[in-house]
Amino acid sequence: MTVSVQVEDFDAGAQLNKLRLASPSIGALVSFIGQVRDINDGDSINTLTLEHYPGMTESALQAIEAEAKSRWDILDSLIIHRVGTLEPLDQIVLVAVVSAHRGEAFKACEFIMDFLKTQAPFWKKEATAQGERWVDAKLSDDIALKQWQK
Amino acid sequence: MTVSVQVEDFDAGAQLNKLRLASPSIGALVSFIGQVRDINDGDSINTLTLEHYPGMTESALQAIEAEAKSRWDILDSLIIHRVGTLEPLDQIVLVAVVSAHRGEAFKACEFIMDFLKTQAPFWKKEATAQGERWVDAKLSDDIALKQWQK
Amino acid sequence: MKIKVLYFARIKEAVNYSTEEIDLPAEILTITALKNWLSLRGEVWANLFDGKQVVRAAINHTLVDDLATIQANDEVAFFPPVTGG
Amino acid sequence: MKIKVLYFARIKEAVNYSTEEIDLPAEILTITALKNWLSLRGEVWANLFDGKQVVRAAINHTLVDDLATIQANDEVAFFPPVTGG
Repeated sequence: MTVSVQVEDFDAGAQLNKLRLASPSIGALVSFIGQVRDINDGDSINTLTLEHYPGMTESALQAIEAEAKSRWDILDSLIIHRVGTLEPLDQIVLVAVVSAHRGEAFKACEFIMDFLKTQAPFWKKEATAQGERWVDAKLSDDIALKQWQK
Repeated sequence: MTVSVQVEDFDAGAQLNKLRLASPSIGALVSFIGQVRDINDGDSINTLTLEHYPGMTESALQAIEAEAKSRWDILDSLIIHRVGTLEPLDQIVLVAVVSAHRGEAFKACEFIMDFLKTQAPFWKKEATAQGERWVDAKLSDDIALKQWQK
Repeated sequence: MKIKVLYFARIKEAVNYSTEEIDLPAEILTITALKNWLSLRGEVWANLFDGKQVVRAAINHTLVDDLATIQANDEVAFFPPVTGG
Repeated sequence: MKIKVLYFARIKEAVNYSTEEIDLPAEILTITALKNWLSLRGEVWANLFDGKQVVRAAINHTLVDDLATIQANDEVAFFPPVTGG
């Protein structure tokens, strides 16, 4: 159960190896990596800047990990989320979950991403040729969240 | 859409980077890594040997990838599956899927794993202190498959 | 009572504050009351809290709804729906 | 007609064959018929195909059910349920 909010890039391969090699009772590692796309809503993206709420971000991500652990039989999890100014192809976020069997890890990883998207205080601002604009929250993210309601 | 059945280990981080950096229209990368556990059915595992059906394995995996691509809007996928004799903490399989948005990649990656588990001709033999034994297919894998029936 | 208020993203830009200390009148006890009280500051504030855009609130780093109660020394934050990941 | 038959995993070990060429009698046209015909080879073979364990079949690298038709030069494979991943 680790959370890091950081400006620096991360080495996804090294992080995943560290997570899965921690225990031979781990049989499954599911991970999500989000990267900056070059086009959004039809416009070419020069940079994407992520603002966040220091303090709340970390506690929100820890709460999401704890909720995932309470719902599924997972052995460990990791969330790394970058902030600051990024470019297309840059990594934004890594979420990784390890468990004995794959079903739990798949569910917990997708759950963490769906909650992160709607509960963790990050905001994206895009710089396009037409200027800067804040990214609007997506209805599809609220819909994705609904599948996890108890 | 790449498939590799190989004795050699793989560098998961390098494979994932290659897959996601291929296009800035990729926003999401979901991956699964399976590793050898040290205990199975209550017994300590010394080694796990994977046998397969050369020729059929590759075509089965390609068919599974093609089916995933026909069902979801994914941009690329990769399956690496090892054969031969492995030890606890060794990587067995990597399945990775890239797409514009996360929902498609999560579904396609789990679909590929569920089909691989029940359709691709691999067989596992465990060496324990009590001798060698073939691993039985799991009912839970057949159940996992059912969720994808059209 | 004294509280700290933080603003983020497009709301921070609209009100031109990122953080401020406020000494609230005793009758301002909820997020709704705080929004209404802040709206009295002028058009920008009134527009922000007129209900046409979603403004989420947190108290002490926890997301809350508008009926949540504010206490002395709380850290209250206003921000648009989040868009990370 | 001539076919090639492959055996894998615990089935390969049971019959002590990994691959063989067979010249089938003309009336053996399906996987079921082939299983029954192979069962005549003796107890090991009869036990294998007595229905108490699942024996999956493939023809030319495609999983098939027991009613699938065999043609000359086909590659037929028998194996237990798969356990990869």
